[in-house]
Amino acid sequence: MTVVASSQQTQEAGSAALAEGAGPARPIKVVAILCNWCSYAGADGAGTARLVQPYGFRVVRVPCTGRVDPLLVLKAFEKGADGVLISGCHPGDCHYSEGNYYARRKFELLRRMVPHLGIEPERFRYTWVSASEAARWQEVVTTFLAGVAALGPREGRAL
Amino acid sequence: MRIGVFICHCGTNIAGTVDSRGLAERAAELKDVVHSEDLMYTCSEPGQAAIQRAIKELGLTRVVVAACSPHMHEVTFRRCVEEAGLNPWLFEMANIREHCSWIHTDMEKATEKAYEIVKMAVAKVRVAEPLFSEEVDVNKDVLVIGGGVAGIQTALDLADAGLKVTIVERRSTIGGVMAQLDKTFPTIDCSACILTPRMVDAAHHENIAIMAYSEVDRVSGYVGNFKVDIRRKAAMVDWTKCIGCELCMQKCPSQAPDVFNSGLAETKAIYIPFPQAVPKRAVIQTEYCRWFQQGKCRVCERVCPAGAIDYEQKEEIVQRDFGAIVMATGLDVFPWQEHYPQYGGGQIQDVISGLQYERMLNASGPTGGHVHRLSNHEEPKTVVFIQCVGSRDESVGRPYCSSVCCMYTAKQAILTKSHCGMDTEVYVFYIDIRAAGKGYEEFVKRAQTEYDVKYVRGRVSKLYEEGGKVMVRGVDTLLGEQVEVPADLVVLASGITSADGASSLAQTLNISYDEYGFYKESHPKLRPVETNTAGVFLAGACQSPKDIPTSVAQASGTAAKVLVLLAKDKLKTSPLIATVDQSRCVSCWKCLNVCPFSAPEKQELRDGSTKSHVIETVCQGCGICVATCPVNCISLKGFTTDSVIDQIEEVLLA
Amino acid sequence: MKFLQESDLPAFLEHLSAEANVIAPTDVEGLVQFRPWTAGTDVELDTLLSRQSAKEFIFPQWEPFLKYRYLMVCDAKRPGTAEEAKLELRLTDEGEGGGEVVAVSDPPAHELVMVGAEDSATPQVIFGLRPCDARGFVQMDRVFGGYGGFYFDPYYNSRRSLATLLVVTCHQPRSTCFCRGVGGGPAGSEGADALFTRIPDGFVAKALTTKGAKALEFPGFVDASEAAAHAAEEAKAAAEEMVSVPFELEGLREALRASFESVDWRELSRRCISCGTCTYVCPNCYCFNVTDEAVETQGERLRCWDNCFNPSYTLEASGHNPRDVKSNRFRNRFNHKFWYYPEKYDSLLCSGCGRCITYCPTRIDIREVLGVMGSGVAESDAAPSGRSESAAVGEAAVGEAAVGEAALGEKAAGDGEESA
Amino acid sequence: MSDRQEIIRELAREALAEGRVDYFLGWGQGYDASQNIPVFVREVTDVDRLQWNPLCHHNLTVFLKRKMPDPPDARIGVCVKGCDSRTLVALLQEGLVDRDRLYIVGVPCDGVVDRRKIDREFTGEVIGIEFTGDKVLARTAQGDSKEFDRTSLLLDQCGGCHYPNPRVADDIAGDTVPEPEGEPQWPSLAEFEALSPGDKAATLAAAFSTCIRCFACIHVCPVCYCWDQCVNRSRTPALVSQRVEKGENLMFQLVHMFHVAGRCPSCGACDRACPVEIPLYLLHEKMNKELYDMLRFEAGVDLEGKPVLQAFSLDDPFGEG
Repeated sequence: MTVVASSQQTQEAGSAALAEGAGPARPIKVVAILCNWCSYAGADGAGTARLVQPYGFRVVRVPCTGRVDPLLVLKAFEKGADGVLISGCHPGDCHYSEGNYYARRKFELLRRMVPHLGIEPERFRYTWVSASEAARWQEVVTTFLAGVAALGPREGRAL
Repeated sequence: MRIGVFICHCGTNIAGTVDSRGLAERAAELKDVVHSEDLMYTCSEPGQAAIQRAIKELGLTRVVVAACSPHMHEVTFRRCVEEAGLNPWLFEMANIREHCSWIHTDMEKATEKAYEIVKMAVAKVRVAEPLFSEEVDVNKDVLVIGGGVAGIQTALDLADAGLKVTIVERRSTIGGVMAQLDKTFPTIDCSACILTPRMVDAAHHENIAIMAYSEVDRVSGYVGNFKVDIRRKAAMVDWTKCIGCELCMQKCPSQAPDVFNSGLAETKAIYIPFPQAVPKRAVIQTEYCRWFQQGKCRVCERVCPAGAIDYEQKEEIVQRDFGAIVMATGLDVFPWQEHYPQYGGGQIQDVISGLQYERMLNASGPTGGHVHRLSNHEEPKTVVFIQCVGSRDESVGRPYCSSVCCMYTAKQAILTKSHCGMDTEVYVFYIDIRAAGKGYEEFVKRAQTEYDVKYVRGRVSKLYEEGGKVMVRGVDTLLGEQVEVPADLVVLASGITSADGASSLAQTLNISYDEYGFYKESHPKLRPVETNTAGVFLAGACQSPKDIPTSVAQASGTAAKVLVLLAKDKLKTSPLIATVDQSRCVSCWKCLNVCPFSAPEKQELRDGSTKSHVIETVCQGCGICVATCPVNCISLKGFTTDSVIDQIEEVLLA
Repeated sequence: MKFLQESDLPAFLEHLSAEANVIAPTDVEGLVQFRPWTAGTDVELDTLLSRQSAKEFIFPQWEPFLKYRYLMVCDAKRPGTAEEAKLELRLTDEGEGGGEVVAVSDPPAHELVMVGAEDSATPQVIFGLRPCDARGFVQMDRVFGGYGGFYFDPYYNSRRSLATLLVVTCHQPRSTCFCRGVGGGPAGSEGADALFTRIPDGFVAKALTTKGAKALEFPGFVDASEAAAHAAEEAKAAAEEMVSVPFELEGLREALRASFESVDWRELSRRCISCGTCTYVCPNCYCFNVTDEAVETQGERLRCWDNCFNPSYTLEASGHNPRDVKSNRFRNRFNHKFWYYPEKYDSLLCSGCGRCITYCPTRIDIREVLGVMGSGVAESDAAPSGRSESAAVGEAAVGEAAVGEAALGEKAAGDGEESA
Repeated sequence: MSDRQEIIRELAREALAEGRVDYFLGWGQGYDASQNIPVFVREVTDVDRLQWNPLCHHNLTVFLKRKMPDPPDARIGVCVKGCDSRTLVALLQEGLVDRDRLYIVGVPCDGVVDRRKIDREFTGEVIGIEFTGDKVLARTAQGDSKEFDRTSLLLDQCGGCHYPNPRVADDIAGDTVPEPEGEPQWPSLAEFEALSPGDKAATLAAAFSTCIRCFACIHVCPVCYCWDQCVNRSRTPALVSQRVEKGENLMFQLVHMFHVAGRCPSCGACDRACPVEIPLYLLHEKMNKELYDMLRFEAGVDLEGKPVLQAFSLDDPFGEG
């Protein structure tokens, strides 16, 4: 294995972002993949309740977290996502009864691999938000984006 | 490709924070977008008319509406574009209200975000394909698993509506737990008197077939077309000949525990559970039969006037097809002996369960309705009831309320007085009284006032024998002091647990169940009698503890839902399902391993190869197989991997 | 005959960089590869052979050669019926802009934007090639260069014509070298614009072409002394001695023809794992695949390296593959190099570098293969599929057009891979 | 060592003579005495080509997977080391090989020598390697030679090996070797794991920029079986581009990694097959380390097991509530 020192660029971008807090060079882009039955509805609920949320995330709706191949998440990073957030039904509440159980194993493995690929752990999170947990969705998306914003846009990446 | 984009103001709900007009102008510049306009209320009649006009006049081939959540109006708009001659699946919704205008305040940023949300929707609709529903024939026969009061009720309702119903009951008679009960609360009318006529109705109904002493082994197929293997257990008696005269039962020399009387008495190795059994047919319990154990006897064979005894009888598998399946597998009594050593763990003779007491109270029960202590057969002077044994008790892993104990305890307390006289001391130790039901609260009040039943609020910590009594030590939390009652008889309000084997049956049917083995409804509020497996329904206590009225009510509700399903001759399936590109399938069968609904099957092709094939009508469209297939040759219609990647691409385009 | 001090090499390369990209073998953590040279990087010449030849700088592993986007999309209620299919033609502007929409009767199904060949071509000087690598280019030139009136490839040739090959003769041939067995040698000059030979204190260099002469117009070069020239000749001769001739070329082509159906192909290919290592490290292999990559409805057509061990090699759009089992694909590599290609171009398609032997995960040895197959007619083979391959002879040169069509068709149809 | 070789030859001889197998698959010498290759023996007279020594690194089970047996229904005798046997178990778990057609000879293993470690010790070309006891003597074409301790040359993964003995076999070639106690270790990961995110990214970027997409890593992998349908070759979905660039190359390998997740016993074949020496173990070992940490799961250790990502448990000990 050849250890290569990280580019100056990376450190500067990182520290700059940290210095300015949530004011990085370009706005961060976070992909949020939500299951149709729980989390998407939960996000709807947050909207209905007018719960203010950060701007930097875009929602992709899928039927179930069980449908999300970890490779899709990696593809999002490869295409330049600054963060990826996945949310589904709480274990046991899956509309398809088992989808999120499979997802839980895959994403836990992914969560542990992401930092290994040189991507800060704060840039990936999987969680569960039910249709009734509007406030929880607001909390989840706000804290996640704060974490990503603190790191700033991704630079000098392998993936 | 000609895409039309329609941006909704939703009054000020969207336009208040998002510049809908400006958005419409920018959307017009998007690739393949040939028309873009903003509308005040897109879902309104004029709004929909505008969409349909644009489709017809401008020849739009795909439509995007940027408005509220698809959960709100997707169906509305799909219908709208379909009426205008477009395939409904060439429509996409951009949620710029719940996911944008309502959660943001800065007009400029919100508008920018809304624009990207629209871009994503356009990207998705651009790669969308026309989708079509399948239509399949429906088999109108119904299988009801379990012949308790819920199963009987569903079966009768469906049969009266003209459907052919088969009841499969694993015991040798239908009737379930209700048949074991003496009286019912709050009316104190005789349980058997209500139930047995319904049992007979079921037996004689031209549309109902009862398969008693049988179990469901295998279920394949899908809603409208289930194939079921039913295992007819070997009764060692030819039921086509048996006339239920009970002669064999009288002459049989071998004793066996009497399950129907919950162990209070003994019955014979060959037996009929109770006089009103339906069907009234004898069964040999081979494990207790002298002939089967020691190879001599054959008394029953000699005495049987019908020559029905058949020691060679084998169990048989019967295959039947059904369009729908109703789970009515009922309940079991919580096995308190294993979990409550502090209550003697079953070693103290005069500590019995509520169901045993029911049998004792019953005129046709083992004691002929005479209440007595099991230790010395004397009539008890002091009877103590302890509630929540195996209910609302984390320590035994049963946090839930069994919902019937409060009421049947009150009933049994009252009956105790009428059986043993008003001078009998009756105590009830309780946590709370749960009497939410028509006439329930009044009933409990009567027990306390008219019958002078002493209700003590508190848990009993210990039962032990002393001087021929059962000492009941507990605490009265209202007085805040220790109490100790020397009792002659202690009745535990043992709670309700799921029927033995419920979870393995659930796996056979591919329905989900909770940690206690109760079956899971599709939605606790809105789909309480459906399961997540299309065509499988729930009735009675198999879903959660229920009393008789609730079970019967739900049973009829379930019947109605089954009728709704089977009223149609053909079923339309959702087009949002997985499909296999068999030319790329490598036959690794991972999809079969992970599908919760057994939708994928092995299919032999003409070239002799075997590839995966998804049964359209079984697939629920979750996409677990899609995320599992290593070659990605399974795609989920409406949510293809490329459409997801394209949306992500749109988000990340600088 | 010129002479360059070893110490002047960096200055020489610096001089060359003024007008061209300089490519030279460099050592990154023990992995020696040809990489763009920049001042300060050491040129690694002690290692005889780089991991791959410098092939990729003339014939890159992948390159786009056209952009396209679909305009005809069938959006019928029932897809596929003509009157319901909506056709349109868009003005060709690459921007997001919608452009003007005109419905026409018979529009093209897609618009194409060719990627000009010259776009990707810049002057290059490749220094430190071994004679076998240089010969590799000569052999590829025949395929892409319109030799004998066959296909002329603008992309390859635009780069090739702007490339100068400065060859350094071999000092220490490996046991796997067999250049002499295929008509070359450790000091061969075929394809070289200038030939360098290392002697203790520097290089003796000889320009062989005008390009080479131009390259050597560097003040650092002085006329080589008698001694230096002599030392160089000795070094060459010594190297020559070290290279063996492992198999007999005489009659090899006939022998391969005779043993086409031989069961030996199955035996020899058993330990092959069907990867493409041998062909990707080979200085001569040139098979490529044409594939379309689209985002939504527009994309690029890429040409990428392919190899005859790839299970989808020569897979036809119909789904049929004339080389449907491993042994057939395996056979193709050797037959192509020593039978099909020679038949067409009067030369071999192997310059004997031996990389395929050293880097094969299971060390399949081309010398052994040709030894066995060249040894005469072997017993004929029943299974597996013994379909004749003659139709596929020279497939690489004739395949592109057909493949191009197929690629578009395929994309519309969903998925598939074609090989040229 | 050599007695194991004798037993292997004897077992092969019997199996072929009795016609129990169509061919016998073992290890043998390559084009020189420093090279080891898979050997397919069809005739009793050829069994002496079979070898056993610390160079026998090939995981021969790759020749059992789909499309490899020739003819497809061939009855095959095969030698497996401990790690090889785990890939075989993984294949059997998924029904991807037919046990009835296999005659499995298990070879207890004392560790395999890393050929690259030897090459790094010389400037010349290594053409001969001999083993005497725990000593290894290597010599080059140029005439230099050096002696090493075998243990100093072992593959890194052999250090963490917990299963030196075969998990499944019909016959065992000689006595089994002692199995290490305690938790599995992944020493080779420590250095990389200690890096900062930026350095990790830079290191991977450099490593994967050299990938040439030859598919050696994938085709040499015994539990990879998609062949021409591999999603890495496919255009739909557009998961991996044919553009050979560092990001896409890493994606290419991540596809492999996730597809063997829960099935990969880290036999290291991919790592050894890579012609441009990309440290693939960094990904695959890490994946297995994490799966072990998550679920105490190790692939291919028991025939009844199930690939861990094709299953779940209601109470998996992770994930937010």
